[in-house]
Order: sequence, then structure tokens, then C-alpha cells
Amino acid sequence: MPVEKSFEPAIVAFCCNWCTYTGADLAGLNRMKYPENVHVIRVPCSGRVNPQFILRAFQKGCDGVMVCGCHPGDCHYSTGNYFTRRRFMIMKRLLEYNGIDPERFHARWISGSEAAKFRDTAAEVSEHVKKLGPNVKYREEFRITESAEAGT
Amino acid sequence: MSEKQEKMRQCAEKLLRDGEAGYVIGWGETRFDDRTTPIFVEDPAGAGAFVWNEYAINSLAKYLLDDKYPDKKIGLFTRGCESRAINRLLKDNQIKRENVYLIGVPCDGKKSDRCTLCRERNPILYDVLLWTPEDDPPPAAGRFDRVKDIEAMSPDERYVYWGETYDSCIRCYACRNVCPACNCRECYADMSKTGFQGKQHSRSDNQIFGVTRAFHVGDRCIECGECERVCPMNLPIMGQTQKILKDINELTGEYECGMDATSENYLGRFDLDDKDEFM
Amino acid sequence: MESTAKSYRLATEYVMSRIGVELVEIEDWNCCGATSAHTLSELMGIALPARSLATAELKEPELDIVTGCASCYARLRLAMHKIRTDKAAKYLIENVIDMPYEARREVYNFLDVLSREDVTEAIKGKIKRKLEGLKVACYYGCLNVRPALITGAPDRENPQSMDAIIALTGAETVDWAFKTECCGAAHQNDAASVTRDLSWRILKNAQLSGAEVIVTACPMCNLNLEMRQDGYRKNTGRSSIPVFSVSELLAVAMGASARHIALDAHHVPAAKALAAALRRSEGGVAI
Amino acid sequence: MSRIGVFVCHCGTNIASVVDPDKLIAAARELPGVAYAADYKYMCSEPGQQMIKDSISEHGLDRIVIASCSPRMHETTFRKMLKNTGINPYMLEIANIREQCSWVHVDKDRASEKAVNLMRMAVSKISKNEPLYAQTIPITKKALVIGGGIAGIQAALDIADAGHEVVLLERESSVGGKMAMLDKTFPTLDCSACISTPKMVDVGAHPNITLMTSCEVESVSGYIGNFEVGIKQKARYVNHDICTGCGLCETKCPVKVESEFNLGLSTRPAIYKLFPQAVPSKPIIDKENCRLLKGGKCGICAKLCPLGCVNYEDEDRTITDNFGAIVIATGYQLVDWPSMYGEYGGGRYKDILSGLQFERTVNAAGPTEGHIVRPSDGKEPETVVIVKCVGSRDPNKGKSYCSRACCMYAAKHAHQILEKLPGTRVFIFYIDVRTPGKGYEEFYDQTRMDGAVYVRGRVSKIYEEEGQLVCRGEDSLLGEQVSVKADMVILETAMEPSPGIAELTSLLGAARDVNNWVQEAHPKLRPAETQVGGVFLAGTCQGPKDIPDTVAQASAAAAKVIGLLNKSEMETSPMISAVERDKCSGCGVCVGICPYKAVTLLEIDDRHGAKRIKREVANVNSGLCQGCGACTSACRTGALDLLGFRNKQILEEVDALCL
Repeated sequence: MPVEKSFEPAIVAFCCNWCTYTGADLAGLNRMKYPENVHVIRVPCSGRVNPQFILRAFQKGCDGVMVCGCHPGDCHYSTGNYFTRRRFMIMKRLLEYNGIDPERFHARWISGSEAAKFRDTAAEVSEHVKKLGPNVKYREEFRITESAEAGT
Repeated sequence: MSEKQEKMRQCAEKLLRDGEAGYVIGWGETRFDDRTTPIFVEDPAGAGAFVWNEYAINSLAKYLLDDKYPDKKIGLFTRGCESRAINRLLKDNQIKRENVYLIGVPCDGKKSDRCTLCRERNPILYDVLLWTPEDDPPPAAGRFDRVKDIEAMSPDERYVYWGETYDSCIRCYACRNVCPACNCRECYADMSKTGFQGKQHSRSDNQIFGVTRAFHVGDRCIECGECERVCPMNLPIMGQTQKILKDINELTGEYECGMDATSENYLGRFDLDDKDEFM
Repeated sequence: MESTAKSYRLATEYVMSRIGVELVEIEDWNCCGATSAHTLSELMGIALPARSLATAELKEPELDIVTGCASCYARLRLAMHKIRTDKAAKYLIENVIDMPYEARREVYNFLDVLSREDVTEAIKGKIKRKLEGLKVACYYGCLNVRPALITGAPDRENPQSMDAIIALTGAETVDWAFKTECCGAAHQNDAASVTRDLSWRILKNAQLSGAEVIVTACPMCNLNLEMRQDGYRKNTGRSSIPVFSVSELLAVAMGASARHIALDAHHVPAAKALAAALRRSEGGVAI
Repeated sequence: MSRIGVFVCHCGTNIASVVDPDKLIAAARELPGVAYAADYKYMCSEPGQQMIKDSISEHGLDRIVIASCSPRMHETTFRKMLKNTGINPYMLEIANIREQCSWVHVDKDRASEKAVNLMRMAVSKISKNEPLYAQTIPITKKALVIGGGIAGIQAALDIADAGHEVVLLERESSVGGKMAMLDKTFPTLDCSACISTPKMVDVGAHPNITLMTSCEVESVSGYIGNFEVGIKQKARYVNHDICTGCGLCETKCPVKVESEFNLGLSTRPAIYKLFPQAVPSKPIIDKENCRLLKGGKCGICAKLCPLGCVNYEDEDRTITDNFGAIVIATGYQLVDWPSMYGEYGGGRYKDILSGLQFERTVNAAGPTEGHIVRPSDGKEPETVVIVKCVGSRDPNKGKSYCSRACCMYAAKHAHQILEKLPGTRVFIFYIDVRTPGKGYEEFYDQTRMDGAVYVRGRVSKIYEEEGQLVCRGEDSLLGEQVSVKADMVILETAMEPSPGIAELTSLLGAARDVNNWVQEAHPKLRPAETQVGGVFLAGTCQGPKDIPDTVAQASAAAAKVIGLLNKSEMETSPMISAVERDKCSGCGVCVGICPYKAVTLLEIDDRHGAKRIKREVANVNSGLCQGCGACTSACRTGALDLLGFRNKQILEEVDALCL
């Protein structure tokens, strides 16, 4: 499938309210710069991120998905991210087993003070996904046609 | 064979006559020589309908969910696979142990693909054991051999493999209906407004169903193989749940489901020093 | 070991042969760089010991490595540790020494070997005479225990392994404070006054703690503590104190004669102190 | 059809200089459900808020999207604003187009495009919002204070003085804590006992305070306003209801063991009061050391007691009580320096004292009646070395943190030595001298004037030679090695949390930091609270501090408790998990996942066909649930959902991004 040179991926980042969302806000406060294609969805805890959200994102046309939360041990809700860790260690492997490119799905621990890490992660994921081109796997069919047309 | 069959019939008859059980679930004859069908016998006189041959293939445990609140105990012929399924249902708080009477029948392997990977022929859980346990056979192949084959492919090849698999899926949900780990009151796939599952018969929606089902049951799968047996399209779908089991085995060591009714499921607990790749 | 530590070598060979342990010298071994090499180049400081270890691994893949010198021990052990824990360093080092080195076997110091349960038992069985009442200060030296991350020594300040070994001979070990202080090591060549002060301090604390002799587990320590005693006597007005290697005391207790283990090669007259102890316990057995 | 109002904030030029508000307004007007869209320079300002309120009534809006700064900034502001309109405060979503858009992007077109995306996501989400209503829960008007040191005493007195019932729980047989062990307090040098014992007597006598000594917390359940706590009353073997505390029993006890209160510097009998001024002033029997309780023959104390208080059959009991609030005031202990500092002899030298041992030595009620003498030979020291930062500021050995109070009590110790033994030479080895406190710097200055010699450097080794302790170290100002022959050494060791803190915090569900101190809810703005609602913090359980800071924090915690207990009921956040019972199959996976024990299985009456049955379903306790949503992702059917962050709301956001 032809890929547009100026392909701008759509990336969604599920960020926990207490660490990563705060870190992303801090990145703003410090006027750090990262690509525009990363969109944050605020959730109370990374444990709130149902793996089905990720599937839905790929299906509806996201090219990359991030799940970010507090570092293990720092969860605002004390243990939420330990479940996140297990859940997504399994989910990431299952997605890859089903053909999703490893670079399209990322889980990261980013604390409220790690603005630079948020910026770097956003830039890194955006860069990788850009290289891979638009995601067609798991995408609803009419959307595949649509972006294929856009590519020609 | 007939001796064991006779024991089964006698046991069922006694249970029913003594009023110990309201009815007994087992296998019965069909019009075909190479088929049996699950039967439910209430009348002591009908116990002669139970058969025990190499075609007694269906796992019976899931039928317990159709009668979760029985007035009397339900008798159930129980092999290794049934007993692991019952542990599954007990752990998932779906049935009560006191509502079932488990008649242990050590299995000698039946004529089904699902039995070739069986590693637990003898019931783990029973109220009575009708004959001496069988030796477990050496497995025909490594537990995760076929998962390894798929893992060896490139991402694109894996996508095509599963994509083509799910292209054939007719979304009949037979795999779900027969699975002892699929014990929700209402399956997410049957709901219309959750947004989790599209209803189209498309590769995308079929695959979403496949992956979601795998994730829902993966850490609770007892590897009975019923999902593949009942699939009208013969799809190798246990390769999905086994992938999860393989990963759990690699991440935290020996992990097998349905061996008891108390162990917490992998995704329902955590260790502080779980492996972490998300630094 | 061939010259200034001749008695240490002879005694070690004597003890080991008695308990049936065979020592194999690493073929074509080279200097470990001791305390000097790593101050010039960190890589050299690791590559030098790594070369000897790689040679040993090649020629004697089934054997662990033991050294009787604290400094060698620290360097060899560090090389082993580095190879095991730092992939980049491993790559660099293997390039420098032009040999593969996987660090499959352990590096021990002589005290580790003597403290092994089977070895201790064997020694017990071979003790023929007791050094009853001999007051000994066990001097471990700094590098047999430090750095803790590399050596894994349980106690860097008040170690006990040598005390337990010496106790087998019937001698009495004193509790003193300088078990792991630096003796000055190679500074005797470039800054003799540093070594002098450091060594004297050790000698003094041993004497004040009631020791009649000092026992070491390193030829360099032994040398530094022994060679400075003329000045020590003149400067402090104290008497000199004999210094032995741990092997010598064991050998004597196992029955070795003074000639056997070259006890006369000591700077500070040594045989006398042992003879006195032997007399005390056995009523006049000559050494 | 919903009627959504979209309001775009310029934030001065913070947003408008990068993101084009006109584009947002134009895009918003195209979106389904949007009834009105407008922009303004400062939405959060009074006129901005008024503008939103006016538009609500003018255009009949029923939900509001504000594209502005982070919701962490002004979500509460705007929720409050909605309270006085017809709109439920939870019918509000904020698109973060400042921190996560205009401030982090440069390209104006693309930033505007992203802002449109973010706004569209918020509009989509809000289409699924529903009004949420806070619930109220009743409050038990009684507080539990755990720990009877000065922090616990102060907190208990403050709460009790405000008219609320307090249970003050102490593990030892007397309240008083570490402060009771001290001699004088810096910088004023008033006697510690003189200011703390009256308070101890007060808690013993206060009508609102129930003192429970020799007690430990065994179990905790419930939530803010409604805790149920199981308390273990350890066997005392002395009936405190009739004991008058005459002390006769102590006089003839044949057992002598090291006194905990005097830190091993003296002995005590097996039936004993912790110290003479103990509150309650009644003895207990130490069962580990009592000859009779260990199976031997004795019983002298029982024979001596004129009232027959001694009861060797006494047993541990569990008492259960209900509380509305809990204060943790469990304090500190000093690090076990001998296990950490082999170079200081590892505990082999008798004349090396910890700071607290010196406090007992110099205390007139202590084992030497206040005479500063060496434990080894009872002689007065001529030279004393004080070493600071032992175990603190030393990540290799002990703790990386500064223990805060040591600089001042080191100066105090030097002062006390110089005062009691004029002419003594006192050397203080230090890394830095930190004196942030009223009168602290002046006190330090005075100590130097008194004659204490401050040597900047760590002590590397202490060893005994010729009856003296040789302290070797570096004087880093001279750049030279120094060596001091001392007769006595005082190590000012670091504080660490008292033992059992891990068990207690896990019972309470409170968090601890990397050093095991109890974690405050916010390091600056909520220093006296834990993350667990209704559980508060006082004193050194939270981190090293001196007495004034401890007392201040205790009063702060008390004020929080009083504020809570003054209400008869309280509102809880409505953004919590909710169960759809029809869908729930009662598998219970959520129960194990909830960190607050908020989800339990509840048996309900139901029908199965024509049959009446009982079945179990998940049940969320709104008082306990903190709204993390972990249970919702584990629920396969989606029977559990998080209000305010419902599955469908989040999926709407995902969909909107991909449109």
C-alpha cells in the first residue's frame, strides 16, 4: 500500500491522572516540544485501561497506542499499576502474536515529574509509528479503503 | 469396556433411586455408531441409557451452568477434563460444590483430537471413583508446540495467519458456549451498546472477537480443547489462549488452570517483583 | 613467592600436600597489575588479571582459581565480576587480551579455601602439635575483603575466617582493631614514609592488644609489616614482633620443621616465638 | 438531543498565540449536539464564568465543554461554577489545549488541528455524560490515635479538648515515647520531663480520652468516618483496675534484665514500670523474663502485693471499637548503628554511646543520676568526640536522608558536657551544620563559644588503644587526616521509622515512601494526611523532625480530625465504580483487585425462571471506593463501570480522535 510522505499518524495515549497526565502537563509548563499527533486521554489510573480500549483504537484507525501510568510502587491507588503491568505484559504479547507490530503499542511508566520522559516517549513512539506507516491491521475495512485512496 | 459401562449405570441408578441426585448427566447412544450425545437421566429405570465407549467425547461440565440453582444434586460423570472444568466453575463462583455429585470415571482417551494433548485423564475432584485411575499417556506433542510455530513467523505473517483464520469465522459463538471459562451471565459479545464488539461479519470484527475472547479466558483456560472441537469451521482457536498460558509460564513459572478451585487467576493478583518491560 | 615470600610458598605447599589438595600453577601467568596498573588505565587494570584468568579457563576449564595474595585476589576477582556483569567491558577486554573469557569458574583467596568445611576438617586431622597460648593477631589485609561488592566478604571490619583457621593450631587470636587496615602496599617503593606510618600503626595496635605474633594472608602485607621493624623499634622503643603467613603456622602445627619451610628466611627472627609456644604445649618439642 | 456548549479560552496569549480559537469555534459549530460555541480571553475569570452562566440560560445548554488549561488546574473551579446553574457539575469536560497543545507545539496550523481533535474528543465524551450526585456517609464521632509519644499525646489532647472522644493507643506500658527519655530540649534547654510529664498526666486524666497501653492494632476495616479497629490488649499480668501503683512488687523481684528505657545502661526487674513517671503509673510483668511465667518457681510479687493485683493467668485480649478518624503517630527509633558501622567497632566498645544513651546518661533521673561518666569504668571523660550523621546522609551505609534533629542535639550534648564538666575537650565531627529553626543558629554559635571544636569531616575509624578510643578521620577544611584520642564517643545516629510500621500501614492501606516513612498525601499541601481518607499523620512516623515540628504537625492532624468529626455526615466523590447487577455473574475477580477492599460479594434475592433464588453479585462500598477503576478493566462483562469515566465515554473519545 502506498504511504504518503506526509503521513501523520494518529496516536492515542491513555494516561493516568496522577502521574503521566501530570507529567504531560509539566512538559507543557516547561514548554517542551513533541509531535502534535499524540493525543492524551485522561483516566484515573492505568488500571482503568481496559485492553478492549486498545483493540477499539486500532480498529477505529489509531496508528499507535500508548498506556502510561505511575511507576510500580508509586500508584496513587497503591496497587493499580501492578495489575496494569501484568495485564499489558500479556496483552502486548497477544497483540504481537496476532500480528500487530511491536512498535505500535507501548506501555510506559512516567511519573508526574518526568516531563522530559513524556516528551521523549511521545517523540519516540511518533517516530516509530511514522516509519511503519498507517496501520491497516484490525482496521475497519472501509477505513482501509479510505486511507488507501488518500495515499494514491 | 462393558464392565465399566455397567458400573456407571449401576452407580447412576443407585443415586437416582436413593434420591441422592435429581438427575445424572452422562453420554447416551445416537443413531450413529460413531457418535454419542450428552443425556440427562431422571428416572432410575433409565440409567441403562448411559454408554461408555471411545466416542464419549463431549465434556459435560458446562451443562451445570444451565441449572445453577438445582433443588437436588446433579450427578455428573467426571473425567480429568470435566473435573478441571468444575474447578474452573467453582473458582469463578458459578456453581456450589454441594450441588453436584461427581462420579469419577478415569478416562482411557477418546477418539477426538482434543484428547491427543490431554495430560490429565483422571478426575482431580470426585465424590466416588468407579475404577482405578488410568496412566496418563505421554503427550503427543509439546504443550505449546503450535504456539511456538506461530511465534516464529513475522508480524505480517502472523497477521495473515490469524486474519485468514478469522475470515472463516461465522461468529456462531459455539466456542464460547462450550467453554467452562466463559461463564458470564451475559457475554460482552452479545451486548449491543458497549462499543467493545462490532457486529459486522468482517475480518476486523471477527479478529477483535477472537483476541478479546482469548484475553477474557486466557489466564483461566483449562486447555480442554472443547472450543476447537465444537468449531464448525475447524479453526485452531485454542492457539490464542495457549499463547497467553505460555507467556504466563514464561513470566512466572509453572502455571496451569483448573487444578484446584482456590488458586487466584494470574490477572487477578500480582507480585511486587513481577517482570517489567515497561520501564 | 619464589624470593621474598619463600617461606609462605613452602609452607603453603606443605599444608596443601598434607591435606591432599593439588595446586596447579597457571601456565604463562602474568602480573595482575596489583595496586598500580588501574591507577594508570582502568582497562589495563582489568585486562591484565583477565588474561591470566582466560589462560586458566583455556588450559584448566574445570579448576577454580586461588591466590595467596590480597592484591592479586582483588584484581582477579574484579576481572571475574566485570566479565560477568558488564557486557561492554567483556567485549573490550576480550579484544585486548585476544582470548575469550567467560568467567565460568570462581576466584578465591587462600583464606576462602582454608575456610571450606572439608578443608577445615582435613586440616584438623593433620594437626600434630599445638601452639598453645601463642597470642596471634590475624591480619587480613584490606584487599582480601574489599570492595565488598566484589569480594562478597560478610564483614569488612572484623572478619573471622582467619581467626577460625588459626584457632585450629591451638593458638589464641586476639581481638584487635586493625585486621583490615591498609599496610601501604606498593607505596613502599614510591612513598616509603606512607607505608612506614601505616605499617607501624598496625604493629603497634597488635602489640597493644596483646599479640605476640602477627599472621598475614598476603606476601605483600607480610613484607611491609616485617621489613619496617628496625625503624619501628628505634622510633617507638617497642620490641619487634614476628610476622608469619597463615600457612606457616598451619605447617608448623602439622609438624613441619623450620628448615622445611625456610623459617630462617624471615627478617624478624621468627622461630623463637613458635618454639616457645610449642614448648608450652608439649613440654619441649623442638621445632 | 443534548445541547452542548463549547467555550474556548485564549488564556491571554498562552493559548491564542498558537491555537486559533476561531478554528475551534467553527469546528465546534459543525459537531452534532453542539448548541452554542464561544470564546473568551480568560474563561476562569469572573466575567468568563458569568459568560458561561449566561449562555446556559440563554441557549438552554445541558452540558459544557471548556477548551482551556489542564483539568487539573480548573476542573474544580468550573464544577463549582456549575453548582449554581441548572447543570449538574459533572456535566463538564475540559479539553486540555494549553499544557498539552499550545505550550508544547510550535506549528500553528497543526496545533490548531490538534486542539480541534482534543475539543472534539471532549464533545464526544460529554455526549455520554450523566449527572452524578455525591452520596453522604455517617461519621462515628470518635478518634483513634496510634502511638503515645509527644505527637500522639498532643493530637489526642487537641481532639479531646474540642469535645470528641479519643482512644490513645500505646504499645509500651506507658505513654511518653522518646521525649520522656530526653534530658533537656534545644535550644531553650528546658527540661524535657518538666514539659512532657504534665501532658502525660493530662491524657491520663482527660474525661474524653481513653488510654490504652500495652496495646497494638490487630485489624482495620471500614473507611473514613466508619473504621472498625481490632485492638490487641497484651497481657499485663497486673490488674490495673485495682493496682495503686505503690511499687512494692518491684522491690523484691529476683530478675534483673537490661532496662529498655535506659537503653541497656541499667537494669530493671521483671515486674516493672517503664520509668518512674509512667502514665498509667502501674507496673506490668514482662513475660519473657518473669521467672514464674517462664515455668520456674517464684510468685514473690503476688505475695507482696497488698491488693492481690498480680494475675499470672492473664491473657491477650482483642477489643473491637469503631472510629471516625485515625491518627498515626508511631514515631521513630534510632538506626542500629553497630550492624552498620563495623569501622566504629560494631558495638564492641562500651564507651561509644548513641545520642539517646547519652540523653539517659546526662538525665538526672537516669542510671548515673546525671553524672557524665564512662560506662566502662565510671570515670569522667576528659575528651569527648561527637560524631554526627551516623547512618544518615550516607546512602552506602544507611539512609540517604538528613535526620534533621541531630545537628541541634549534637550541639546540645556538647553544651551539656561543657556545662557539667568544665575543661572537657569536645570535638564534633560534622558534614554540615544545619540549624534552620528559631534560636537554633544562636544556640550553635553559643556552643562553639563554650569551647566545642567543630571538625568538618567524617570519622573513618574508631578503635580502642591503651584504654582510649582513637577516632580517626579527615578534617576536610585542613585537608588532613586527624586522629583524636577520646575517652567517650557519642554517635548522633539517624532516625528511622519505628518497627511494625509496615504492618500497621498495610492494615490501614496507607503508603510508605522509599525509606519506609509513612507517605503524606501531598508533600506540601497535605502534610498531615495519608492518601487514605480519614487516616492522618503526626510526628516522626512521617519523617525525621524535632519536637516543635512534631507538636505542630500533631495539632495540624488534630485540626483535620476535628474538622471531620464536627460533621455529622460527609459527602463522597460520586466518580466511583458502579455495578450493573443484571450483568454481574458474581465471579469475584474484582474483589481481589480492589486496593481498598471496597468491592465485596453480596447475596441478593433474584429469580431464575420461576424460581426464587439467592445469588452473589459484586457490591461497591461508596465510602471505600476511591474511583481508580481497576475493577472495571478486570470485569469481562462490563458489569462494573466507572462513573465519570465510563467505558462508553472513553470509547467515544477514542472514536472521535479517529474520525
